[in-house]
Amino acid sequence: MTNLLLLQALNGLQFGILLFLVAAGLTLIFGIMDLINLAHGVLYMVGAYLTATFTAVTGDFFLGLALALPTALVFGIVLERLIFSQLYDRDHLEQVLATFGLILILNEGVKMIWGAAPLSVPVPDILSGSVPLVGPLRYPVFRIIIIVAGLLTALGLWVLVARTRVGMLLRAGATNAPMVSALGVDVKRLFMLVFGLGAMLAGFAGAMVAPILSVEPGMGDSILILTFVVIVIGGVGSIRGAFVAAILVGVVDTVGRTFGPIVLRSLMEPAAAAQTGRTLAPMLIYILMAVVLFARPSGLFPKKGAA
Amino acid sequence: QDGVKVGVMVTLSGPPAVLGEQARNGFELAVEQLGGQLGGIPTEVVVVDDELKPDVAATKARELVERDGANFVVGPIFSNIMMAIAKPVTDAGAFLVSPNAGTSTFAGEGCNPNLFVASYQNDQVHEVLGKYAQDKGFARVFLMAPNYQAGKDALAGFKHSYKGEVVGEVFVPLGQLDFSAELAQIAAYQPDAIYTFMPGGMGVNLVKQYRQAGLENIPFLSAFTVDETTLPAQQDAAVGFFGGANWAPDLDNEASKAFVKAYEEKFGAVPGTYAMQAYDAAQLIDSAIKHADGDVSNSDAIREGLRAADITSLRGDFKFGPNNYPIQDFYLVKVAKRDDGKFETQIEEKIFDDYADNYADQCKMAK
Amino acid sequence: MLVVEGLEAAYGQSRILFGVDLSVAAGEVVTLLGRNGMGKTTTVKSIFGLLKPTGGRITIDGDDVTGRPPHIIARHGLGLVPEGRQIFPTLTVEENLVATHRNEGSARWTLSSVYSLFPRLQERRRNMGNQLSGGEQQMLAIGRALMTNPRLVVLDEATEGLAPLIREEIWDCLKAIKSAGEAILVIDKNVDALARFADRHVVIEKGRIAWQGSTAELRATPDIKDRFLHV
Amino acid sequence: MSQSAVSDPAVDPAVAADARQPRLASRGALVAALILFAIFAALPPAATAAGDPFLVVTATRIVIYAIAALSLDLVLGYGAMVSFGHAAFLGIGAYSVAILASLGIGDVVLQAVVAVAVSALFALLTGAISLRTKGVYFIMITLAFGQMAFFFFVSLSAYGGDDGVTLYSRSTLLGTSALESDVGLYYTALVVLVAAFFLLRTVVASRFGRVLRGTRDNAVRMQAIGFAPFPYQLTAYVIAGALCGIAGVLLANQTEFVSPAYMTWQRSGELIVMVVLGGMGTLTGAIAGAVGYLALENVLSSMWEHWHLPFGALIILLVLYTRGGIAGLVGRIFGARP
Amino acid sequence: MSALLSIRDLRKAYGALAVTDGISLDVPEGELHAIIGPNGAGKTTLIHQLSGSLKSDSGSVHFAGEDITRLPMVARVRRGLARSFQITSILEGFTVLENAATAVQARSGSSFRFFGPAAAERALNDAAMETLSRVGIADRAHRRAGDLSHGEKRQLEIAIALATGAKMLLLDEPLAGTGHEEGAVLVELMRQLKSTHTVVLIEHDMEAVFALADRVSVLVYGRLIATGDAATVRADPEVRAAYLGEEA
Ligand SMILES: Nc1ncnc2c1ncn2[C@@H]1O[C@H](COP(=O)(O)OP(=O)(O)OP(=O)(O)O)[C@@H](O)[C@H]1O
Ligand SMILES: Nc1ncnc2c1ncn2[C@@H]1O[C@H](COP(=O)(O)OP(=O)(O)OP(=O)(O)O)[C@@H](O)[C@H]1O
Ligand SMILES: [Mg+2]
Ligand SMILES: [Mg+2]
Repeated sequence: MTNLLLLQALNGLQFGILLFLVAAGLTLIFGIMDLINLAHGVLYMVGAYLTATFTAVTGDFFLGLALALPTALVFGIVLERLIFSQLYDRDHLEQVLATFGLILILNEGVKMIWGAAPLSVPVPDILSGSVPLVGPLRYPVFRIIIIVAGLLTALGLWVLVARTRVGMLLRAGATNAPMVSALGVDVKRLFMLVFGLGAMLAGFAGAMVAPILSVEPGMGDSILILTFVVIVIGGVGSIRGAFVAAILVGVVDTVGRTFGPIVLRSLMEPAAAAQTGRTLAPMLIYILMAVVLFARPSGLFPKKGAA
Repeated sequence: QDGVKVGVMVTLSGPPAVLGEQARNGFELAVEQLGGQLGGIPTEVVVVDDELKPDVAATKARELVERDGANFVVGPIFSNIMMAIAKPVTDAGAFLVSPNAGTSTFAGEGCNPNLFVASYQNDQVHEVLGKYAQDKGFARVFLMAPNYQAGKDALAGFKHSYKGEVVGEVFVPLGQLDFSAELAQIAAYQPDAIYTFMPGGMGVNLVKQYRQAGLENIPFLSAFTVDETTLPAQQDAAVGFFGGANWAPDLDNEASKAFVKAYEEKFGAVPGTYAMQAYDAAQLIDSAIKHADGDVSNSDAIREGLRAADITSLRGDFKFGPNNYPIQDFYLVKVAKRDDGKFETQIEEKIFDDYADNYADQCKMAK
Repeated sequence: MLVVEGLEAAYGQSRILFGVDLSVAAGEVVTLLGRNGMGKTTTVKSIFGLLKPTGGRITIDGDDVTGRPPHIIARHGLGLVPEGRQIFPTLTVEENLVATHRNEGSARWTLSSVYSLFPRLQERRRNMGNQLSGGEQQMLAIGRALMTNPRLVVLDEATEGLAPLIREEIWDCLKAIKSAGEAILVIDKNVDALARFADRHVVIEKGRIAWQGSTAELRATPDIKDRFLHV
Repeated sequence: MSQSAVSDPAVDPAVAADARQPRLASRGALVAALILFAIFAALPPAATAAGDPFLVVTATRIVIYAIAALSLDLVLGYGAMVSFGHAAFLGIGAYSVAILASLGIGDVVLQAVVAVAVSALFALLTGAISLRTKGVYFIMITLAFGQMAFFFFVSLSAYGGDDGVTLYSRSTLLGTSALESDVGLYYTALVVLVAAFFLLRTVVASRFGRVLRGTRDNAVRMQAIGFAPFPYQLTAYVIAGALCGIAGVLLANQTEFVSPAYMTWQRSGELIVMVVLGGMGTLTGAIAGAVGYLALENVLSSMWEHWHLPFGALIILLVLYTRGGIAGLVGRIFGARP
Repeated sequence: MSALLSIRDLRKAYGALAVTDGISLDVPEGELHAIIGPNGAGKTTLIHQLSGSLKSDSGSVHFAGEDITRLPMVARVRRGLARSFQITSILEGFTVLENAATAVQARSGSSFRFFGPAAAERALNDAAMETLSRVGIADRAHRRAGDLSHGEKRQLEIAIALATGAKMLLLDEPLAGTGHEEGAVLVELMRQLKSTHTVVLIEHDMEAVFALADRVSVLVYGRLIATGDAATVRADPEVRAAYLGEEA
């Protein structure tokens, strides 16, 4: 029982890091550049599809990944030039509208190109299989890889944003782009590249989950909300916040889902407990978000200096 | 009015689109093989996407029958859409022939003379595996389904014919991605088998992760979790997993073999039950119109014709019960990799013979 | 080095500038005077490409930069201290300074030299931009512009909200900049203080140049002030 | 991205151009609305004449969503409160019909009263909590409450859970069966729409509305002159919720079916899209948005299986090449004329 | 005589930094009290604390005999204590007139009125127009406030504070950013205000300060180092060293 609890905590942690991995690109584009990009989910989907295709072609997951990433980067940059570059100085809701349109297009496009049936990305042989844990419990190797990837992404992002001049210029440009350019920095180019990077991160997430999740049209829509939940709970603009929030969501969801019923059963008779459990389980993360925002209206790590 | 108009309303957007496409393809294939005609009269088929939004579906359904004057509506895939369109379609005097959805709502007291289900009653498929688990003597079974109506019905259906111990009964949020938590529980319980109803993408996620978690030694019984629409994504991960169905591509009868061959040639994919049932739906309409000598305006004749179900169903024995739900055979199916590298479900053993659903007797069909 | 000819500008339909001519030679200090709402800031915005001119021509060291994006113009050696500070609220004081630091090599202005000009900024180096007092923000805006090591500094009401002492320091600093051979275009209401070291003065009235001349001429014709500045 | 005085990207030529522009704009909006209403009113006879009476059914759906969008525009457009859980009220309204009907209370007036009461209460509670937050945080916390409502009804097995419930007949209107006929239902919805429009129009122009708009513009300043935003914003939120509840009542009657699908976050998103598409903070825009969105969806989806493609493209083009949505576009076309 | 505003040992610290460090001050009815001091001395912070936009760590503020230390900003305004902002804060989307009218509305009757267009309320508009002309931007009445020039915005800033009808005004650098003519208008305005209002004025424009102030307090590093009439303060060597320099 207790080591099951531990395992579930571990699972929660793992799920949280997975969430962060998916949210990473958005922390950059939404958190730092302050662009509400609903299309993040579809970029993630495109990444998964690209990986699926290239893996199928090359017959090797890593080759597929290596090809998918630059493609996603270019794709992101093209989108930035065509659409997003004109959205930075727009009202948040106009960004919502435009990126909503993009969702429709990309979801449909993917369906036209790859068909509606879900695709398969086999786990690379070296990473397949699982390592033994306590008792009969085992842990899939690929999950460990995902955890590592998530941690590295988190670290990289944090350094980029908090420790480099690019990071400073990004934060400055997000609040007052004209002023930054008046001081001699080509904000347009900077934003273009960073947006590309964000798109690539989204694609990377898509690639990493492809072997464990179903690659299908619209796969990005449901995860989209989760990523926004994570970023908002953490405090918009804070990489650290997003990371902590992701873990929090992961753990609360996993542990709450599995042990909530048990707790409830100790409070009320089984039938009612089961019923309440069923009702509450899907609400968990939303309740969590509501509680956090009620206690801390600007998330766990409010952006310093935000006007 | 000469000629017949059929509206095919299935889900063509979002992840479940693949189911809708199979049904549409199956139906169109049938019409094509019948020489572009149903019941030997000019036939117009209108395909409509219900977008999986009940209110959209309701409006579009009315549009089909009231504006476009469709005599038949073939659809839908999902139960909640069925709930929304049954009334508008039948109220308008048209016939609703379901290629998949088979809610209990219209099987019992709610049965409706203009509503025919060409697939099955939802519970039946789950009962198949319940029965199998029972016969096989699995003492301890772990149950898992999404947390919504169909999920609850599924587990209820399984327990209807399984009397052993249920070690765990888990409802996961709809659209769940990561099953680590549930898999850990399963690993901890070490049941004799698990039974799950995990449609669409969730099924793909579960099967892949189940295999990766190294649980394949625990028998995987399921419904709508491993079928021809998800296998392309699950592939080897699903091989050896069990499902329940009223048909499988390898069913040994001429009509079926020909259908599978034709379908694969035309659409380059292995047909699943969705396609098969839509194909039969087309046959039913065809026979009904013939029965009414091509007079689609003669509802009573059409109704008789449908009831008679005078067709060679792809699944062999097929007839309608008093509630216009089918009476048919059900099989345990198992995922296998074919020599040509494609994946399909294959019949393992027959579980029910000429099986009717449990609601039929409550149906007092208003003539 | 900067030459503006027949500059016209507008916000949407409302025209603000009607053919402004003005020039700043290397090492020269020019003031831009005029009452509120006469077009001083608009002129500055247009020079920096923050507002696309609707007419006229702007050249820096001979090359035409009319309608070029701001960063190109800035890289021609222009540094801006904008009206209303415009410091970056989500950056610390220090980040505000280094983010757009340029010409590190031959750097005349470095973090340390700016800090020695405004010790107060050093005390507050970890504060976020919006956690500064009005005056401190003003100092930061000036320091930020200097950090780009410009050859022409443009100050739009740069002493607004500064304490007298600091104001004096700013004037001294500008003198120093001038003697270092760098040019200055300054908008400020402390005409008398400016007169102490400015070479030429340009008075703008309703979007047109109403008068320009040397400091001597300005002193010689006191009614200028009454007519255009109401001092 | 926040505006900055350096380049004033926000400055809309049309606005800067003319002092009395705002008032002009609102007059233009009124005219546009009246034209829309006239077209709506003339539709049923026209449709019958054109031999396509079914148009009325589609139009009813549009009118109902127009009401919902209108209610959202009050908070979103005038209060800068972007509610991402607005569809919850649609659902609450619809379920009040279903549940009351199952209890034998079949009159739409009673149902509407209950719908308004429950919606208002829900808005009061969730609004009071949500209003602690601002901007994106408000968007997300309202989403959270919307989702809770959604999952609550999903788990409501007594009413079919997510399968929903079929209504066996439409509601009566003060005992009459006026709503049974599509045209009857249509005109009822239209009357509600028109009434709602003029109600909200006066509200936003009133003292209350001014405070709301002022707070949207600069909350700190409003406090510094003596207005605490909270009560005003909360009131607006409640009004919007209640009105959207009525839309839900009508929706249930139109589809004769009720399910949680009416309150998904996607649905809330669509409502936002409608408002922004039409042009926020103009009321008329919200109506235009609903019309544009649904009509387009209706036409395109019947034309091509991959209709989402052109649909999405159109939306993007509209954002990129017009400011302020359809309303902005129209405004510019006519505003350009001397 | 009882002071209209009396401050006792008021403190505010950001971490280790004590920004206002035990300030005590009495401002009698009808006085124009100027507070001067170096940049970052804590003047604006003090205004924030008095107006209620910033919670004080300790100390008390009494207004018209009532302890308002814990009252929110809104309540203080309603009691007649209004402020202007050093960093311009206006309703950019409103017209200049509406900016002022909104402030007037705040003090005249309930704003929970849902019917009748506010823009058509003569009473509000007239009162608003009157304040606008007092600060000298009546001719901009129908402009969008966001489109004003910097100096014009500064003038509007004062107009709004004035329009609230408060009997005491906290003005944070009203002259900053205004040109000579406009500055002169405002100085004249404040001279008139002395008869009707009690004013706390923060300024770096010494000409204005010494021309207007009944009394002047000097704030340095969060402490009041001197309070007295213009002449004495001006003469105070400490003040010169810390703040004035050669000027004035
Ligand atoms: N963003 C804007 N949109 C429309 N009109 C504007 C805008 N900014 C300024 N104006 C108008 O343009 C004219 C000139 O403005 P500008 O800021 O250049 O004046 P200025 O000389 O800098 O005055 P100040 O000394 O107050 O800064 C003013 O009448 C102002 O109302
Ligand atoms: N949020 C904050 N966190 C930390 N320090 C702050 C914060 N806000 C202000 N300060 C510091 O408090 C000090 C006082 O600020 P204040 O605005 O009161 O100065 P002031 O007297 O108004 O100066 P000025 O004349 O330049 O306006 C400044 O040194 C500033 O750096
Ligand atoms: Mg200016
Ligand atoms: Mg200050």
